[in-house]
Amino acid sequence: MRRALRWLMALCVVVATSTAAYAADPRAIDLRPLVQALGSGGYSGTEKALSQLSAAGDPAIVPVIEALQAGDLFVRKADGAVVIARKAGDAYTLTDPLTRAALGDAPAAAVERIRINNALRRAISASLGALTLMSPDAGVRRSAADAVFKSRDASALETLTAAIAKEQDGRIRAAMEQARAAILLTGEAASRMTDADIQAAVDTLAARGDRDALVLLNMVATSGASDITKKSAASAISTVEQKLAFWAALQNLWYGLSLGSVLLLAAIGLAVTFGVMGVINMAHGEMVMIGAYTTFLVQEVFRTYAPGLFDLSILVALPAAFLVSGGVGIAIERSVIRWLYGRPLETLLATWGLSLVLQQAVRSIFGPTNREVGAPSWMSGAFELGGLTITYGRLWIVIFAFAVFAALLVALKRTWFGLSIRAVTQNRPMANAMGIRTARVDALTFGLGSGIAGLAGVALSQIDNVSPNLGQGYIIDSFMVVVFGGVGNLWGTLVGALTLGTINKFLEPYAGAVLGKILVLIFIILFIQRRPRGLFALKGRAVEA
Amino acid sequence: MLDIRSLDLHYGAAQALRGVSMKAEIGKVTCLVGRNGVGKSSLLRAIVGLKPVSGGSIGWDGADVTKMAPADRARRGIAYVPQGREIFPLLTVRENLLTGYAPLPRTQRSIPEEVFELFPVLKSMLDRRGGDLSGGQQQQLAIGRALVTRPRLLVLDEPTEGIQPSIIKDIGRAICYLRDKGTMAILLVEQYFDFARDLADDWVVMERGEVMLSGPRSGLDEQEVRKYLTV
Amino acid sequence: QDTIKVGILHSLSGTMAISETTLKDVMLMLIDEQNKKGGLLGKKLEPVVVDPASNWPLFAEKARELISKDKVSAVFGCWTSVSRKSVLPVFEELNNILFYPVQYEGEESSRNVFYTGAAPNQQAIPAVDYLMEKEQVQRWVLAGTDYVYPRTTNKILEAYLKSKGVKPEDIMINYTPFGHSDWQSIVADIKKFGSGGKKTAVVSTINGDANVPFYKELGNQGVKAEDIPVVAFSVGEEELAGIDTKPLLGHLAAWNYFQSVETPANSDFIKAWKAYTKNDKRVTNDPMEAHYIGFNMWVKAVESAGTTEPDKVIDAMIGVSVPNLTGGYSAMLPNHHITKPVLIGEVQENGQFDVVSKTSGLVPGDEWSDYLPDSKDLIADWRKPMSCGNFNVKTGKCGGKGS
Amino acid sequence: MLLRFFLMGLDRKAGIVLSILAVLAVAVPVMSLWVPADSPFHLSVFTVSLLGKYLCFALLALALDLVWGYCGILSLGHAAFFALGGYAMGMYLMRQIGPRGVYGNPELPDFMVFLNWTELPWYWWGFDQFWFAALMVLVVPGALAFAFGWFAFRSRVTGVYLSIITQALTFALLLAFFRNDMGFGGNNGLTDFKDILGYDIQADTTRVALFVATVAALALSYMIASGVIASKLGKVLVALRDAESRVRFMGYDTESYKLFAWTLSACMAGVAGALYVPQVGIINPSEFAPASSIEAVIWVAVGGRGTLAGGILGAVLVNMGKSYFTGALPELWLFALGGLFVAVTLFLPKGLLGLWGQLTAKLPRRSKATALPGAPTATPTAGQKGA
Amino acid sequence: MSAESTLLYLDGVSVSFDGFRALNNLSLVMMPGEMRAIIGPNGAGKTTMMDVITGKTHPDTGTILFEGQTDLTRLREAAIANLGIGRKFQRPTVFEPHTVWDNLELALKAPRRPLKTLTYSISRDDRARIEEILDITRLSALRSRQAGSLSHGQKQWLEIGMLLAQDPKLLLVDEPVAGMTDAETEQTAELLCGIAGKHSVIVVEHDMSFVRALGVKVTVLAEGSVLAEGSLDAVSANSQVIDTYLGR
Ligand SMILES: Nc1ncnc2c1ncn2[C@@H]1O[C@H](COP(=O)(O)OP(=O)(O)OP(=O)(O)O)[C@@H](O)[C@H]1O
Ligand SMILES: Nc1ncnc2c1ncn2[C@@H]1O[C@H](COP(=O)(O)OP(=O)(O)OP(=O)(O)O)[C@@H](O)[C@H]1O
Ligand SMILES: NC(N)=O
Ligand SMILES: [Mg+2]
Ligand SMILES: [Mg+2]
Repeated sequence: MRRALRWLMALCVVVATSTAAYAADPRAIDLRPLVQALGSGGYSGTEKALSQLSAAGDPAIVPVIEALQAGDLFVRKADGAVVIARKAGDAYTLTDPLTRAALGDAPAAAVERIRINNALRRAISASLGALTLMSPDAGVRRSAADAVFKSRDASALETLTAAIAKEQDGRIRAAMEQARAAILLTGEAASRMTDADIQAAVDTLAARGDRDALVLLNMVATSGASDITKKSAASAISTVEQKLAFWAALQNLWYGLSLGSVLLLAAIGLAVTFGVMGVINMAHGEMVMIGAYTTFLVQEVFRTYAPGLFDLSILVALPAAFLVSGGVGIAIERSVIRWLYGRPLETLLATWGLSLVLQQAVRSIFGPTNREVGAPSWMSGAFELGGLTITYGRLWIVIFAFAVFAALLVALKRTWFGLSIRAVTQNRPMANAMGIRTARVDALTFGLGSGIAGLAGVALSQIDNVSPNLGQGYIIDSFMVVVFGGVGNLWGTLVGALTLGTINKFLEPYAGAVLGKILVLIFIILFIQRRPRGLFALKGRAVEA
Repeated sequence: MLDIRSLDLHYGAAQALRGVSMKAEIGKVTCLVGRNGVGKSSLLRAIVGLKPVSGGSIGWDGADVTKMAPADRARRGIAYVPQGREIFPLLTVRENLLTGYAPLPRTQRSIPEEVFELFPVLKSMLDRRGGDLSGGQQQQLAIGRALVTRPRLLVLDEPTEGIQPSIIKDIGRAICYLRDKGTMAILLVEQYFDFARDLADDWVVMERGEVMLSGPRSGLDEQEVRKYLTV
Repeated sequence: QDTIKVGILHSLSGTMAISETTLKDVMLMLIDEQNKKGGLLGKKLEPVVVDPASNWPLFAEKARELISKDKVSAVFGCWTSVSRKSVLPVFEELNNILFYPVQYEGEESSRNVFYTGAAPNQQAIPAVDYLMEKEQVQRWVLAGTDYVYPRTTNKILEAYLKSKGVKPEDIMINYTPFGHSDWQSIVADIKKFGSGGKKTAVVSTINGDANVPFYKELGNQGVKAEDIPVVAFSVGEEELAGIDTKPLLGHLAAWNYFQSVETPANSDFIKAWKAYTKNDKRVTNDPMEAHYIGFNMWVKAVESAGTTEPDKVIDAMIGVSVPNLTGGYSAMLPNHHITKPVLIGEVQENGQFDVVSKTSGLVPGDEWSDYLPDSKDLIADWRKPMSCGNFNVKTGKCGGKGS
Repeated sequence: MLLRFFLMGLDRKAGIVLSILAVLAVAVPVMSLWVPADSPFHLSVFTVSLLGKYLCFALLALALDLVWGYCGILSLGHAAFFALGGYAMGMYLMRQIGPRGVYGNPELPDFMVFLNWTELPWYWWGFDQFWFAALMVLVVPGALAFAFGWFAFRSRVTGVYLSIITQALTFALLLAFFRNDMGFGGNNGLTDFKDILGYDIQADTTRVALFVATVAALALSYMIASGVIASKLGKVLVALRDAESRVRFMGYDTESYKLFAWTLSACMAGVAGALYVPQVGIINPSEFAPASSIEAVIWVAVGGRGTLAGGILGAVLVNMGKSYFTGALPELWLFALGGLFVAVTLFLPKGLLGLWGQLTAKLPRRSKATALPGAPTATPTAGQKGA
Repeated sequence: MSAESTLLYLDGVSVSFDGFRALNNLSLVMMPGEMRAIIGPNGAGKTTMMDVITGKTHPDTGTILFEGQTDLTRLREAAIANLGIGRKFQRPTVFEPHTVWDNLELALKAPRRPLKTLTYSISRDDRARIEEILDITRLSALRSRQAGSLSHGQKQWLEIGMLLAQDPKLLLVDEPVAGMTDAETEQTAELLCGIAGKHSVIVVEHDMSFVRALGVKVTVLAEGSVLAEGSLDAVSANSQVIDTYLGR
């Protein structure tokens, strides 16, 4: 009777999961108690069960572990069964982790997530690495190799060796070989290796040539290996170190460029309102802030109405921020600034007042705390370029900053509007007498500068707080950049921003961030002594008179 | 025709023009003279709209432009060569000339050849900054810039100031030429009496913010005019 | 006079508004609730809100105004240590009471101040212990904003770590200015320091504003909690509300309270807070709980003293014990600090913390650190007859080294 | 000669300002110390300290107006001199604490003790002496200003370039003083002072005495400043404000002129800071914040740039407004203050004092004959001729 | 000629701006008490020459000696002015916020050091001198007017007055009669002739009747160097001068 029942159950399972890939494997049954054990005993219980599961080496458990990693693995409170649960409205849809059989819906209160902590996350990566070395997906194999390199899990050695033999893709094979070398050099395997094997491993790692390799090579150099291997490890170390130093300098340059681009973005709107128009625009930072809040609002709309298109939100936010900040700028110009031409110092007072008002207005509307602005997927993460780590967010900001700069340059130098702006700011009454509608030009110019500040706000929302204080953090730097570069010269702003960014980033490693910043400020003070009108000084009679 | 009636103008509490009336006709050069500080420049600034008036009216082309913005007056054909040149210092010479396009419809936007004929030096300096030019060169540029707008009322405030003799002669010839085209009224403020005398069709003489004499050259005695210019 | 006035001294503008405004709101809510319960000593409580505008001398001026002009019975306020230092002489001179709700560097005990936030031993030390035990961390990055709280905390931690056998070359200390926003190099340095083959963690005393860009950079450069966990002392639910937390999964914070703690008291509190602010998304955090505890202690002390007169209330405060929001009771100690549980939480995707460790009992706040040479002999005890904030147990005298 | 110098600056406006200050110096002590507390004429010591603070700001504004209003140097870093003066005084007050600090170390201030400093850094030497500290209140800001000005004016840094490097200067100092390593107490600054010249700093009489000292300093500075401005040197300053190179071609070494005014102004700002610190009880790096300097500029603009009294008036009014609004409208005061700044610029282009000038200038317009003073050859009959 | 006995000695002075040569190997000598008129086409370099002498512009090459020994190229503007070189600018520049009187007082010959000016009080002689200059420039009635509110011609006069007040050894006068009536032009010529003898004067002007009235040696500049030198009649007959400058 009992036997018959078991048969019946087995049959049911087979029938129910006949489409599932792993169902036919008889070992699936053996896994059940281990999977079940994931759900009990707290973190340590889960960890123990996990290590036993991965020791079984069965690819069938990959989905289970992935679910655990993603936080989709739950315990059904009623019977303690471990299930995969995915949120569907208010309830959860349950499936069997091994058989993938649908187990119906359950209310949120009926299931409890199997919690993981950092230790578990590490264990999960390691076991997934070992388990997915043979995956048909090249990307998965690649990250598996990296995971094994990191975990140096000796139990994966066998699989790894097999995988290397089968691997077609040269880059993945290299990664796997490096992982293998790492295991061989560090684990207890190291003691059983011949000099030649060690030498081969050292070469593999030297070819990898990064900081991780350096650590392993150092281990070899300080281990009980023979003198010859130690020597070759040492020479490998010095090569790697040289290479790393080179890349580090390049990396600093990139950081400088990227910080410079942020400064450029923050300053470039000011280069219009202050540099071109001569308005000491203390509300510039608030225009940036308004741009950032516009991004927030646009993203809220996307989150609410079209979460699937969230990646496009930034592209919509750009024009929106330009228009909103630009509109606010035009309103400010028409209501306040226009009465102050010819009294440039008083614009300082009025715009300072405006900046207080705008900050408080945003604080009243959006609250004083930070607002979340998300990064679209194409702006998240990083990629490696040689020895450089380049984050996508920063890369886009660099590109964006240069694009805005180029567009503004063309607008000011090559269009009739640009010519009118310059004429009006140089001699407002005369421009008016020439037939240029100065009121309109003034409003549009201030709007343009403010709109560009708004664009900067979109970019800065990606790397900084979106809070009412956002603008305050950039206003001083922006003025420094514009003045350092030479007021009224766009190229000066560009070169100024990049120079200050780069200097800052080269000083930071030696002096620290605080002292580095102080040194940059002192540099600016001294530099202005040498060139009292900035880097790209306007020359000629008109300015000197 | 420019028709000014009993114009008053104040700087703060001080009155610079009192009840000034005068006319300038198309096809004629009207010369406005008077000693330093009598209000000539003030009157011109009122005509082009750079200085609001406190009473009276300015009629141009049959319309009342008293309250109009300078840009709108420019669109109605009023061009101004100010005292002190007022070049856009950081614009190149070419760009300074291009600002004259503002009141023109797109089709007419070109620099008339006569500008370079009159002032050949500008042609060789197109890419230099206006502010770097010598005083006289700037004066030439200011006149050239006004001509680009194809004015029908050309208002010149001491255009010969600081200009070398040969070019003064050229400017004189140019003014004659422009007058003779018959499409333009020319209002000229000039201290250089001989130059003014050669050009003037009509005289207007000012003293202390008021018009003392006015009328066609035929109707006025030159000595009478000179009297107002001596110290 | 038929109301009891309570001063609220939190910045509503300037750089600190971002953190302090919430505390003003929570105080208004607590006072409101107390009034609904019938007030205190038969009188209604009346909040007096002022804005010291993140300006430290203005804090002192406003404190003076609250005490001598508005005649408040107690003040709840301050966030930064410098603001507390600025108002301290005022409270001592005019003999009033300040409740200070934020974790701080310690090294202080005033008769007129009640410290309801964490002392270093209630936050920093347990967090480091956790990392050492549970994550086997061997290398340490102590990253902080360059001001007194991080400096002192890091001094204490450095001494503590060395006492645990950590070598100096395994400790990296890094300071950044307020509002630092370009973290590229520092995060890269941390990665470099962490790739030395030893398990590395970052202990962050980075101040509020700089955290968002810091975590964004961590996320972008792919510093995962599994590899290099960051444990923060100034990052709570409010700060996380401004960041996309997906890349930050598993990074840690040490506090005495998390919104995610499931106790009936806490869920009532959260519900009340959301209702009061009419905003379902508002989060709660540790300093809010500190005010909750401090306010309830004050109410209890006033009730038992039967008066709001500061001297009496100060004396009545010691020993008062009220429920905290994490399921226990916090008591006011003679040193004017309180007992608190220490919780370690990991960042979750939803911007909340998942508590991964909690001290078994309550930790009493230690105002004078045992790890600083000049303060290890000092204690504070405001009970009579000692009544001293810096009693030297070696010399047996009050007044530090005691002349 | 000195007397003549002071008399030179004594015009009607100076008379008014000095009389008001004299009244304050007498009335405030009487009203706060001798008038009984329940009288409506009683001034609380809290109010006295508040007034004292405003007057310190007024002195800063006066100093700033001297360079901005009269030589056109828009300093966005004047708070640096103020703060340095404040630190010099703060160091003296710290040393006065002696063994009364929490650690009871007779030599070292508390913050040095808990950051494990073992001895007093050299730059703290001498600050236990009041005369030395008082000297440093003038010398430190003065020397910094002199050095900075000497380089900047020689190099002919002007206009916004000068403004921005003054801002860079104060910003750099801000960051430097933030650093605990600097030995000035880092962000917490210097605080918890006990006494000054042997008197309890919290005592009512001390507070009133500090107030009177502030009034005296302000009055003296005002006299010096207006003396300078009324002198020919003052005229040179005003001339070089708008046409510096023209002044140079006339043989005036404009650099020394600017340097003189700049250094004088920095010393005044230092004194203001030194008087401020004991009255507010704390000095911390945020006094160096660029925003503090900008605020000072705004007081001057609100009061009326280029009128010494305007700076004083602006500083007092704006700060009174700030004190009042932050208590009365804690959530909205920025709207009020920001709005005020915008309104002042739009409607009172010459500041509050300018308003007074505008009002008095408008009156005679109707009554007096509206004639220009006349062209060179004006004759009595010229006006009667008709055209 | 040896430089010793000269008041001003320019030799081989060249200046260029972004490749444009404004002065080209210019040489010029002035004797004490001499008055010289300089004419030349617009852009010839007349104003630039004055810039170079007064230290506003630094020459690329060349020597400039004052009183035979002082090398002006090494001195700053104020020092040069204090040697006794005064200048009137082509565009009148006066101190606009000051009254006419104060403008003259500032210009008046007196110690220029800050401490001296701080304690300066005006003497009877100084007062008389200013009155005299006001009289000469016919600005007496405008003495308490703000200089900024003067008309263009009035500013010209004020600037001439300031130059007189400085009482320099060498006066550099750039277009003094621009914007003046013919009668005023004559007066100015008389004024300058009266000054010459005791002082040396360099006048730049385009008004030929004025130059004629001065009746002094004329130097014609063109393209940055001397084209011709001699009496007005002599240079006016020079065909090159006629072509480039006077016109036909
Ligand atoms: N901006 C100003 N503010 C005050 N008064 C002024 C202003 N501009 C001119 N004036 C005064 O108005 C009067 C007329 O000046 P205006 O410039 O019109 O004279 P003008 O006839 O052009 O003289 P000139 O021949 O010298 O150019 C003069 O007395 C002058 O002082
Ligand atoms: N700073 C400068 N930058 C560029 N070019 C300059 C500069 N200064 C002078 N120049 C050029 O040098 C030449 C000489 O100018 P300068 O002003 O000396 O002429 P000028 O003889 O005084 O003429 P004018 O009679 O018209 O006043 C002009 O072509 C001018 O454009
Ligand atoms: N006490 C603090 N966090 O400043
Ligand atoms: Mg004129
Ligand atoms: Mg010239």
